[in-house]
Amino acid sequence: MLKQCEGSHAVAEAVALCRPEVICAYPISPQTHIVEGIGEMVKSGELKDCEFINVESEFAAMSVAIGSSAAGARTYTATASQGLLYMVEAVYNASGLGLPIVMTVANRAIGAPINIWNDHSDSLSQRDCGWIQLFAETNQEALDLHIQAFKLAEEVSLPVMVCMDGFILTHAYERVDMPTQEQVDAYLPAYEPRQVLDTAEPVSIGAMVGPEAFMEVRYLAHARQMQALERIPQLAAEFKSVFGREAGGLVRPYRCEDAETIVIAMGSVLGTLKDTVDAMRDAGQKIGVLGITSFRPFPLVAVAAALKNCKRFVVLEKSLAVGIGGIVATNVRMAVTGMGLKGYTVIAGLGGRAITVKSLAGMLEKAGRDELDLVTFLDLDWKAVNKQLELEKTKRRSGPVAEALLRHAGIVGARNY
Amino acid sequence: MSAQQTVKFYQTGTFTVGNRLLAPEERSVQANMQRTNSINSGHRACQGCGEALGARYAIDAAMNATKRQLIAANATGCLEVFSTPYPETSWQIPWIHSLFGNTAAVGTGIAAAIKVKRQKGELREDVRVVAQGGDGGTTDIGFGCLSGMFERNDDVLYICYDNGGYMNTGVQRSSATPPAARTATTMPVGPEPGNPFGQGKFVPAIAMAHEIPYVATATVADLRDLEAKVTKAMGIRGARYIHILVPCPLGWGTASHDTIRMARLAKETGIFPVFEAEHGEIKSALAIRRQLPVEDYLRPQKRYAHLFGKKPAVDTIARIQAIADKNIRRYGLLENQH
Amino acid sequence: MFQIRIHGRGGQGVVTAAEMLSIAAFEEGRHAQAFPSFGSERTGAPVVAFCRIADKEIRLREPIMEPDAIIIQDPTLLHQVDCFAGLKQDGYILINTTKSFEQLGLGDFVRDWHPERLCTVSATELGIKHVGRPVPNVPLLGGFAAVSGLIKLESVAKAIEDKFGDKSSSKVAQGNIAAATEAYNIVRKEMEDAVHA
Amino acid sequence: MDKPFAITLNPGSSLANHTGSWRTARPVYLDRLPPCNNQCPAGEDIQGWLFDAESGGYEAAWRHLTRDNPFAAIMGRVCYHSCESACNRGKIDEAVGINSVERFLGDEAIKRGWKFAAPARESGKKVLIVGAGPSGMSAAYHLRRMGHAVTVMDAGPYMGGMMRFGIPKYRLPREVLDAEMQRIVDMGVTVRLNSKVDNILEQMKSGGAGGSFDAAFLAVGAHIGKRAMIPSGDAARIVDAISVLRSMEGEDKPLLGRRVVVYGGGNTAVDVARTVKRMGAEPIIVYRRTRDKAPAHDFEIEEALQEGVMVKWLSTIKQAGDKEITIEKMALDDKGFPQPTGEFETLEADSVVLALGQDVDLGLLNGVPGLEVTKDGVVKVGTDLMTGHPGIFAGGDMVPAERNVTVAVGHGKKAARNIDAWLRGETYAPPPKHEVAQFEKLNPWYYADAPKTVRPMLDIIRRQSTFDEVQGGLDESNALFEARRCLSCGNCFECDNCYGVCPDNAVIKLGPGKRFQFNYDYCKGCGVCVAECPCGAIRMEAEEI
Repeated sequence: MLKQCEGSHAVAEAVALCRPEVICAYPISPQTHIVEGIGEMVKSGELKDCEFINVESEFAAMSVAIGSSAAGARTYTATASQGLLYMVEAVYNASGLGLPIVMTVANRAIGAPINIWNDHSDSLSQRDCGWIQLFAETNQEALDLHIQAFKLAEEVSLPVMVCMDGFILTHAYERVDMPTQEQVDAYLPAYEPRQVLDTAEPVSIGAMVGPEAFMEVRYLAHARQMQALERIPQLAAEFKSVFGREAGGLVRPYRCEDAETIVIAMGSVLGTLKDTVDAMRDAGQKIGVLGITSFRPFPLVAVAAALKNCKRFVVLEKSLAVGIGGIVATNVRMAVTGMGLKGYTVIAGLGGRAITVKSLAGMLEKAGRDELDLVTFLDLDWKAVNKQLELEKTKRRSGPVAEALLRHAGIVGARNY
Repeated sequence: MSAQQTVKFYQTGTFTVGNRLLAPEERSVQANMQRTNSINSGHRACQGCGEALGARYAIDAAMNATKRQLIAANATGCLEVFSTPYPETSWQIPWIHSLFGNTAAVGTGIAAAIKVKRQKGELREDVRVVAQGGDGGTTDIGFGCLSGMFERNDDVLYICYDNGGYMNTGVQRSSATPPAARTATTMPVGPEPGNPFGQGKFVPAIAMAHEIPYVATATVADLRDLEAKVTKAMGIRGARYIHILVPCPLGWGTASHDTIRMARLAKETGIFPVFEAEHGEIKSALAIRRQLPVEDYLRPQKRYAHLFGKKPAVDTIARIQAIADKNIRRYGLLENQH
Repeated sequence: MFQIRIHGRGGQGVVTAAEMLSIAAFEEGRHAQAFPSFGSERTGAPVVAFCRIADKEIRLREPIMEPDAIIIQDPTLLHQVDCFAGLKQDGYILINTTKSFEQLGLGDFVRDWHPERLCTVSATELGIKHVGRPVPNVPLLGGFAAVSGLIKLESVAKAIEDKFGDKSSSKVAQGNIAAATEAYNIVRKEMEDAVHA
Repeated sequence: MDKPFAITLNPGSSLANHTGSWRTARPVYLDRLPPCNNQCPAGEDIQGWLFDAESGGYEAAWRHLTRDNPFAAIMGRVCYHSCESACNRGKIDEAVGINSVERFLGDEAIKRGWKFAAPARESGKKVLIVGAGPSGMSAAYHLRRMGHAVTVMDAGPYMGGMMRFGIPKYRLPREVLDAEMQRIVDMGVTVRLNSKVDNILEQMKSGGAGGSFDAAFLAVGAHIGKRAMIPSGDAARIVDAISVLRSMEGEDKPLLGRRVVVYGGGNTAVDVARTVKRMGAEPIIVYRRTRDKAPAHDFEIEEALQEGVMVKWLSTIKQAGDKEITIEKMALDDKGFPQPTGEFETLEADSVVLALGQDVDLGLLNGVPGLEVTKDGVVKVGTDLMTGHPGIFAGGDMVPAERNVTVAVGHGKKAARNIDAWLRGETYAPPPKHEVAQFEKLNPWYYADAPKTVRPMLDIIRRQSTFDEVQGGLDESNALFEARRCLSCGNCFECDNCYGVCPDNAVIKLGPGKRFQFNYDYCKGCGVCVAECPCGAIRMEAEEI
């Protein structure tokens, strides 16, 4: 059924359709509307046979999720930013134990300086934690990916993060096609755990593993992600057969066939990019977009295949590997090893900085002329940065950077709209 | 009246593990030939480990009380390390180890799962949950999750095996380390040797402040009392907390055969008050049977050896005695003596 | 694609207004995208929300920098924020005020614009009158339906029911619909007056 | 369950890890000798029968007790229970009232009519026992149980010997004595009373129905009162204590007058004084040393004093006259010996009873080859209680030993075991004694606080005027309580402590009555079981290198 609603609400409803049994919630912007929505459904009785637990921290949220998942319950939680970092130890534990928890990450920057707006620093900081990470381009896809995520997680016995851009998607009202319970039930079977805490068949879960077997355990985690790499496209295909629309998969090329320049990105910025590319195509430029839906496992082969005919690629990413540049870019470069392509890393949209068509077009045109720096910071206020660097050179106690920049930019508190 | 039943048997009363003259239903769980041995032989605990003993006492009792419908979550620490090194586990019950600081929350999750499964009719048995950890995993790193589990009144019995320090990592100080005790991070040097006075926390009292249905303390020296408390706790719904003193021969510097004796001395000196509370109110205390000065408790422990050098630290011992005296007053440990 | 930017203060239902606008457009079978300025602003602070309406899927996620229409829920903002930044020439402006554009000091700014696209309505009063609370957002939507002609008043009513129908009694929804309707009529009148002036 | 590799493990799989290899010392179960058993002259397994009694198995307890001593009811009255002095419980609160429980069991046996079984098999050997006192009847009992044909001959008219003629009724009611004697007769022991044996060798030859006796046990006791040279007038009435006590059993009660001086400080002196008190006289004990030096048991002196018996300590009789005696005050020297002071005093006295000890009538041994007599006038015996003459054994008061009923009963058992072996041409080798379970080996924490039960005492008026039994017995609940006060020193009583306290579950419980076993596959040798064994029945032993 088509409806116009907030992204968070769409996700909440989709999660409810997946018949979750335990949901742990700790509030953090911009994830709050999702768990609020589910909480209300549980409390009103709309979502039956589900425990909704208001925990005291994200660490507890993931820990409760570990307990309930190990006890055989389909378990869901959501977080973002600092919250994800606060639960990191448990995040690694959940994947190490192979517990198929599904978690929404409403992507948001990480402080300091504290910043509640969107970028991908949070989930990308967890790229090696063993979780599967799927990125949604639209609210429709966010909704659909959650349904796929439960199925994928439970099949391969690994936890899945569904990443959606904080505010940009979570707080955006747009049209979604909400599936029926029958459709979801047809697609998603009941959870049958690989291991479970059962008094009839007691096991010890979470043994201490020494050097004699630890490598093997880690390899098996990797092998399971490799299995997921195979399953993700299949699950997307199965999804299409039940729901009648495209969602998920590993990568999504757009106008890449004859493209000389391909810009690669994840999440909601793909929409803006597509508009930009359409305009540039209209102006005669051979340019395409490659969206990466599955960041973990990383689809090396699919990315390489999509880029095989281009001349250059630009990775536009909302994260910064401080000291080297891009995170996604590094992964993409591994995919195209030996293909002789020119590659550019563009860091954009950090901490909610708007990514505009105008800036994108300018940057891509430069890229098309191979005039782009290898690592580019889109719309960076060089004046402010240089001034601060100058100040630091001359003055030992130069004061807090963020505040200095704000002062310099003449921005105090509110934004200038 | 304590949780412990007074058994009229004059040879050994209620003090021994078993008692061939008691009716079978009045005997301790540990006396039973069919006890579950929830944590079985072959574990790698030190000789005379109080925690291994306390864990079997408590979990066997909980197994008995729940008709073997029990799942345990276990914090990182000695108990976890010595019981489940790959490829062997000593646990005979469904058991999970997640992290050091999240055990109470894992327990909450299991309890939530069970509740839903029972609602849905997928689970017939009334499966109950125990979460357990050492003092480090409970009073320090796991304290946030513990407090959360308490305030939500989740249906979990949390058991803390308190040996007064981080023994697993080589005897460092925890917030349960007693004053003056030597640990690797509170060495007996400087003007105030050992762990400083005026620090630390007594989590049973904090648990009581959450007004949870049941809080109790126990030691491995009073098996029947311990079993009675675990049994009582398993008969109650909601958050429950039992704090068990488990001497550590390694960390305390005591002989391996003195484990139970040390626990007994802790109780008989008043250093460790044994009591139970319901909804934030103290309901009973296990009376001191033969009161002893704290010195009797301190002297056999190498962690207090600096108090008994050439020139005994009389003042420090007196300060520790004052702590015991305060416990005795606060919990009425000399009232209702037999 | 038609882009609307709504200015107001925290607590005035700015974000809700954008969302309802998108619902109204959705009700007419169009694609719509509403989103807030993603701030952590508290009650009273200046707030912005956006709405795009189009006949095909909206992929663009950038903030609306060149709106086709501006709704100003609180005229006191005019002195604090550049509310009209990027507004297209001959764009639509709807202000919650009892004053005229001239009285607000905007006479020069809109001197050559289509006068029927420049409307004011005392939405706060309408809110008090029909809903009992000084919330201007819904009456302004009614006014916007009138001034823009982009959406029908009935669609606004449907959006109102969608937002308020479930939660509170339909009395709230009915009050809001009445307020929106009155604002719609006031603006229609204003537009006619402007054209005939 | 398709379990994930390594992180998820099968339950209890740690059994593959044999932690017993960590051990440098191992716990071992053992039985130590309880101090009570060690102390008992009759060799009773006191802890053993208390164990049975603790569970209310009184008949089992009585049968356990009578394996060593057939006279539970008698012992429960007249034994001086030195076991209780040795009892470790005395170091906690008060000794277990072993004697009172023994009496309860003995009385219970009489009340319920419990009998001894006749031997399953007859040995075909014949043993003559001379003397139907405690030693002789004890030997008769044991020998009979071993299947031998036993004939007891006694010069007196009743069975019991000194138990009848030396112990007043108020301490040992005669129906109790008779019952326990008769029970032995009922086993098939022939008792010939009023049959003095004048010559043992002849008597053995003459045999009886089945030919000569194969062995003999002499237990004639010591019945001849020692005399002291006291200057006295013709009219002075001086008798010996044994005669007085013996005459109490006959029709003719002794005529001693109102003021009776009893000379001596032993139990017999006290018995006589308390006896004559009950006959209405005014006894006064004269003893040359102090109360604490007196050989009589202090509790008997105390009871006598309570009953109104007078005592002159540190006094000797210098002269006895018709109606009065002269005594001299004594003083103890540095070594504790009494020395005359030259101070004299006159006491009114209708008679003087000498209670200075007894001698043995050794007439029946005249002409027995190899037999030797000590300078004290008793028969020399080996550790096997055999006299210098093969096949003739002796015990009780007539051999060098402490003279009391319990010792005599013990001799009877010991003699029986040796005679039995001798009859088979063997030497009896007693099993090696276990080490004594000292108090230090126990962990007394585990014993509940339970003070000793006080036995009821007869009221003082009746004690002064009747021969009713002074000390009452325990009722069942009291007896059970008292039995359960036993610490079971050195002997596992299945308290399950070791089973419970082992941090490694390395103790196997074998089930009721079967005790426990260590599982050395897992025992790490921490020693907690040893430290927490209440009764000291486990010991650590170093592992062999």
